[in-house]
Amino acid sequence: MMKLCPGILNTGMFGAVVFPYAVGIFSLIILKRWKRLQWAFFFLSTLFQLFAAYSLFRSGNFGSGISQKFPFALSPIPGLGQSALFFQFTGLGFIFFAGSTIVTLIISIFSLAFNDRDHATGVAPLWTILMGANAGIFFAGDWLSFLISWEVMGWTSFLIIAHGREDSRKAALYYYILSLIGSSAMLAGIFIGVSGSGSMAIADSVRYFSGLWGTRNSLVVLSTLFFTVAFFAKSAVFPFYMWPSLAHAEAPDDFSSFLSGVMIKYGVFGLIAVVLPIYRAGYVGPAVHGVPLYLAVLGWFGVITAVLGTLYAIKQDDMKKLMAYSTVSNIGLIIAALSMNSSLGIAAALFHTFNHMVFKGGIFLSLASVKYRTGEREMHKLGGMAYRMPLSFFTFLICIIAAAGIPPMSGFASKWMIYQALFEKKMLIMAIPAFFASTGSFLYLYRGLHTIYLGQLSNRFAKIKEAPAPMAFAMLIMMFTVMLGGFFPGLVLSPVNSIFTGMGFAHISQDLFSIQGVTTSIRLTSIGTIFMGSFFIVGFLYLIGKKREHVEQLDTYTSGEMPEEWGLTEEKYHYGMHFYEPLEVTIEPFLKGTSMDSLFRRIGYETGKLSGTVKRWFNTPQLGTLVLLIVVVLLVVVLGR
Amino acid sequence: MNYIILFLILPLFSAFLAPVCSIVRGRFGKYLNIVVYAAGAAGGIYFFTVSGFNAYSVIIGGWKPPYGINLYLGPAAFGFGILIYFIAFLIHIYDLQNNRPAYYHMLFALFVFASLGMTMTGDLFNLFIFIEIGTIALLGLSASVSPGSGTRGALKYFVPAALVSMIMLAGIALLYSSLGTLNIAHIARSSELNGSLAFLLGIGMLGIFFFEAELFPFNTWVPDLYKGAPSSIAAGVAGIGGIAGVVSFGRVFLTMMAGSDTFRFARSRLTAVVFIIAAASIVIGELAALKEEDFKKVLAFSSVSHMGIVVLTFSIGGSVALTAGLFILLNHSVVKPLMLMTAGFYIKTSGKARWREMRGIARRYPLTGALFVVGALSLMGMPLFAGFWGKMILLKSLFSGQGSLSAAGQQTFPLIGAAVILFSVILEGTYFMRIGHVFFEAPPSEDIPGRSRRLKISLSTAAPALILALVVVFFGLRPGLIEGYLSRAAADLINTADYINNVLVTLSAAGGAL
Amino acid sequence: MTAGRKMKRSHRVLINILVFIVLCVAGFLVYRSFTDTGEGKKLLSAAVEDRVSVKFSEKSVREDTGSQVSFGTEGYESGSANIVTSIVVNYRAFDTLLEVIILFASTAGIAMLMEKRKRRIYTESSQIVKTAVPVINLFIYVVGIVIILRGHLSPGGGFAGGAVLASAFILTSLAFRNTGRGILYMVLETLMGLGILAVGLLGIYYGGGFLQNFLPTGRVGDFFSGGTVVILYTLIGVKVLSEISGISGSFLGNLKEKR
Amino acid sequence: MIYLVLFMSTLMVVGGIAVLFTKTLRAAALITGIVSLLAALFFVLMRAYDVAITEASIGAVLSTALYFFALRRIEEIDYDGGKENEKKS
Amino acid sequence: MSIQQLFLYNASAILLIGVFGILTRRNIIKILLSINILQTGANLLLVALGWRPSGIAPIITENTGHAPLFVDPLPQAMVLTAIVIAFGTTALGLVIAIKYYMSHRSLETSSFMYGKTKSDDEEVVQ
Repeated sequence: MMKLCPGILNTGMFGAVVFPYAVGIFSLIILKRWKRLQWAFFFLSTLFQLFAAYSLFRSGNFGSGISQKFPFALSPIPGLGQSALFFQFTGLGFIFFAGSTIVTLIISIFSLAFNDRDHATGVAPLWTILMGANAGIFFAGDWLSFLISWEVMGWTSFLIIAHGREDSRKAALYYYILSLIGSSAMLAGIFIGVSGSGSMAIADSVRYFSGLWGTRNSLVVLSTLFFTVAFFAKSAVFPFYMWPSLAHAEAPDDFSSFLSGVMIKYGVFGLIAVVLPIYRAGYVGPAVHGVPLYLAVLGWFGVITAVLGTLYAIKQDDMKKLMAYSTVSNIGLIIAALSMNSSLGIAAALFHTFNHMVFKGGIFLSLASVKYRTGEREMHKLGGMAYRMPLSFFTFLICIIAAAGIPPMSGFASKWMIYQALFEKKMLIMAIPAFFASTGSFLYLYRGLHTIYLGQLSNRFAKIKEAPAPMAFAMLIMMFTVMLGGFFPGLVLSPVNSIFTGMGFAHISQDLFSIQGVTTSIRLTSIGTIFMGSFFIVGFLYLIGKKREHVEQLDTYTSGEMPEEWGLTEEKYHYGMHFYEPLEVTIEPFLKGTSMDSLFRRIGYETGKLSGTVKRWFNTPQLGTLVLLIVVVLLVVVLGR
Repeated sequence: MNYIILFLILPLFSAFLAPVCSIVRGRFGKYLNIVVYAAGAAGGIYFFTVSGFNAYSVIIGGWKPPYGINLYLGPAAFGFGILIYFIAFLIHIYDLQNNRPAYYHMLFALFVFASLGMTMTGDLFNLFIFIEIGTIALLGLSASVSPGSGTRGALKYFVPAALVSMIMLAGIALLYSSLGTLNIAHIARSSELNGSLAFLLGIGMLGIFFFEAELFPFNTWVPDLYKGAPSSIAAGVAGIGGIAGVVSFGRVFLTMMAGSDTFRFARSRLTAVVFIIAAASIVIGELAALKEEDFKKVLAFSSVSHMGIVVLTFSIGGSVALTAGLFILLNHSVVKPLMLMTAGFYIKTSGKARWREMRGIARRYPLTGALFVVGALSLMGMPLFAGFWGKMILLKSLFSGQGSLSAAGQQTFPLIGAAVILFSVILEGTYFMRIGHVFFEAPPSEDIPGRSRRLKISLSTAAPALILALVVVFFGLRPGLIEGYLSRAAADLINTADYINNVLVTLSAAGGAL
Repeated sequence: MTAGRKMKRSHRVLINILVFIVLCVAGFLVYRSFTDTGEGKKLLSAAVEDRVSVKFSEKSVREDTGSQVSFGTEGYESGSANIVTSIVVNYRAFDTLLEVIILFASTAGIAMLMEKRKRRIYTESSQIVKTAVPVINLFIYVVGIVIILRGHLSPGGGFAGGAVLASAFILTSLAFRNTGRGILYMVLETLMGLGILAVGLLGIYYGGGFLQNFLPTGRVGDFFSGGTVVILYTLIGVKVLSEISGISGSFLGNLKEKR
Repeated sequence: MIYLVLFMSTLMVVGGIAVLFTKTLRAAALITGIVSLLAALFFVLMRAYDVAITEASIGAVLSTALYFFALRRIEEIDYDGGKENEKKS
Repeated sequence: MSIQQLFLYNASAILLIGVFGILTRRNIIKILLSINILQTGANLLLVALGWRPSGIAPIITENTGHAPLFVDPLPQAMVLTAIVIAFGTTALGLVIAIKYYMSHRSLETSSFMYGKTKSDDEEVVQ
């Protein structure tokens, strides 16, 4: 295979980072007129990244990372030290890079057809640049390149989410302010580490922090707190769990699939790469069942996120918001797993991360194709799409089976591993809400399935067709990837196992078909075949059963009365209205109590008021009376010492 | 080599000639100015290379420094003088589109002259007169176009300027009476002042620099002047005046007060005052810009906070921090004229003053919109642009806690400064991204501002902003090219012993040449 | 119809009192810092003998003559008997150049900002004034020219003389309601400014610094002493005259041309 | 000598305060001129003859004259009744 | 007290009066007058700091003996400059005040508040 890829693909990490930048800037400047061509270039650069990933896979050994300096070093900054701007090849980064590249490639196939004349959004060049930043984040060997990629990712994604629509401004700003807060906190942590270790390399900072245990615990906890804030803000963990519901909903439909599949995982990567190693080697301090207290708190934050995400998702009516909240709850599970800081936990986190990339990408793709055809986002306006768009329906079905953690799809294995990881550390109290979250996911997923795809087809959409061929093809690939991950967990877990040597973890015992947990081991292929057999039986029963008859949507149990006379329109009368009303009523006060959203809005409001007050100071009629007062007060204060 | 004084007094020729020549030919003044600025930049580069990138002391009237007046052309004065000429050149090219009276060009030339003089003079009273020239020229310019807010801004500038300048004059008098000299190097060399007297004099003299550098309590004039003055003048204030204020501030504060033994008993207190004022102006500028509706006022507030960041590095001390400060100053004085040119064009096109009412204007003029976004990202310190490196170096030096002054009693300053700067990054990103998005978002109806009277972007409008944006991106991609020079300039400002030696011993003995 | 809200009287009084108190505190601080008995130099601790200006009154900046300058001797670095003049025009001539530029700038700003006045309320001045003013002016001219030309020997100089002459112009314009041609003033200013620059550059040309004296410094007390002092002071005088006349002209506001 | 100085300085201080608290602007301008004349006398006492001449001619006479001209202009604006304002905007 | 102290006290009193006027007056012309007084005080301070007891004017004449006690000439030169600067700034400030009165019909600093006059808020200065 290496014979096949030409030499340009052997530029390795550097090429994987810089090539998309170049292509993006090129298509931003040159191809302003031809939008379709921009999407083609986006696809090509992602393909190139995939090839680069393959060549890296062939060349690099996962254990000890190889490092690569920039071919043209930006002329050095004495203030920042010479050890700036190099790439480090780590197995962890590679796994994330490979997964994100595969998913993005599928999405880009989808986007090729999705961005036609009347759905076109000119975000392709920015997205291309973002892919470069994506690779840079995963390959960064020093803080400088990490920061550059991180910030570029931040503002490009802001511009994409906003993509020049007024109603998306609020969402994009919300997202961007949160990520600015995060990156500011991260800068603080980074420079504490850099000034301590004296070099810009990430590994040195980690080593420096983990060397401080026992002497300056508070400093370490403080700086890890800074990092955690940054990564939580990016991954929408508990205090920051609202932005996906806005950003995912308002972003372009194909991009929200990328947003929910790939971008929200950067925080997970950061936590595994930066925070967890600090808490392993020579940790001195309070611990819960062998888990450092700080990580236990992290895990609790993850669980709270999972529960809250589930509850919020249940009461959504907008389908993209619903899926956004389900993403939040999955991220919560991942955080809970990796905060165990054991090999099983991290394996579970990575496995679930990869699966979530795939199936959430697939879900959003099918939603995008529905919205592509119907143009509707509220679920109570849809219904019965399965009859018109069967392939989207099947994609959605497979993916939500995976998302709900039902065998044989991939989600089951990873969720099972997550529980195993929790059990391993005896975190039963933490496991219960996790169970609740993943069972609660049945509710909202079923709501999505039923309200969008099943049920009665409204007359407005009687004529619509299946999504165009490339979109269908992309969804098909997603579907098969989900199944593959479900039947053969080893495909993901063996690379994960092989990176553990580099990270200094113990291996987990698994093979291509089965996983060994702490309590039991499961053999997924057999489970899969059993479930498939039961599916076929059910399908057979469905075929031989009595066919149901089709009626109009309004022609139901109102026994001849005309609901319109009561002011019931077709939408109000839709079965998707207030799907879980009793449940919503029950959980409403709880959600009100725990809403971070209102808190943040309050903070913003107060800041606005403060700024108004400050601004008025500049118009003081008494020319600078205040000036002298302030200066003299300063004088007195300082002279008084 | 004595003709190096031409680097300073070139604008005087255009200032003297512009009114008379405009009798002959109406548009003569502006072309004359453009030629003079280009010649000044070229000559500056020439002299800088000839003097071997070293310090050079111009001795006026042939009287050696403690007695006569001398101009000290170190790396700081040279480099930033060239930058001043460059920015003035671009601003005038931008100004070609609208015809100004000849006096306007003359006053602008005088403003440039005063700014140059402030960066390079070595004599306190001389510095005072330069500041006065700049004040008067700026007053005339800012009130020249708008009868309403222009005169308001001019008045708000005028009265505090007179106050602080007179206080500075009194301070100079007291300093002269107690040390018997006016020369900065000579003052820095003489024996210690009494602590409280030194503190008083320090406050009295730093007041006018706080005023010039748009720092917190002294900056009621900033928003009104930016709004009321024509955009080119606002660009001049942001770029040229900012450079002049900060460099002369550094000369007086770092070289004369912080670095020398003369003010030793008051050094830590003066540093504390500078730090407090700088931090306060950062916070206040960002907060005020958050709610501001008027486009040019937003830019004014953001420049307040950026000058605060630059001066903060003075109070931190240490060559690395100062290098970062000068980097941020460079970025600011290149980007702010760029954004103000864009603002002027948009305001002219849309006929509106508030940024909310310019919705979607960047879709009509994508080039200027992209330039605005580049400027905003660079001001926020986003990577691939020049501002990023300044922010990085500054944060590193702050967290590593190094710095001569911070060692002198205030260890907490760097951390507070870092917190303030990170906070300012958040707010700045918020409002700049908001504005940029409003510019780029699709208007609800088809009434894009400027649809009615669609202006073509003339080359003279687009080219200067484009050049400035290219400078920003270039320094963002290859910062090392400028960083070495900036560290030299920082050393030039910080290193008092070398300054005294150059001015009083070697250069004056050699009659000016090095 | 004043814009903005009027402050209540009580507030105004309050602000006055507040500022007064603050100023008292400031004054007390200043006084304390002056009479502070710490170590280090204090106010007026540099006697006149140890200031740099001693070199000026001894005329021994270049080479140390050591002795005081006495009247009628020659061969000094700056020959003007009036030491203030020698400082203003010779030792610190650059300050003077800048100061002339300040007047220039304010003249330009005023001419740019001030419009022609719409309506002029004046009564034709009486015959007595019209006859008296030229006589007075003649006297003023003489005085001013003498002040300018003897600036290096006796008190006075370019600024004072120029101001005196300008007052004559103002008298004329008030009496005859005619402030002359602004363009004339402008050309005068320009020429004088260029002249000053030219003198300065000639100093460089004759192998010195900018604004360096290149003429022989005669005997102290002679008219032809002090080298370029007379030339510079004459230029400055005319420049100040034209500038102040221009300023007052544009205040009186019936200049013919305006740029 | 010292009594003369005391007397003049009291005069100056009183004049300065009077400038601030007089109602009519013309009187204030006039008093300012007087104050700077007193300052010129002070300069004479301090053996600064050049300064005294300059202060007397520029500070005392010309500045006061400028104030009177300016006040005249402002009154004329009221007479004109806002024509220039409309012309501007 | 010595005469020099008296000079200094006088000068600083005038300075403080000027500052007080700048900070409390609400009429622009009054503020300009206070600025003038402030400048006069600064000049007085300068010359008073250069004064020496029984010093003579720094002019060499026949009857200045061989070792004359000149008062310090340098502050006088500086004051010469400062007076002219004061004149220029005063004139410019007056012109700006006139223009302000043209557009606002008011010399009160309370008219500096924004938001009260819509004309200034809306005014477009490109």
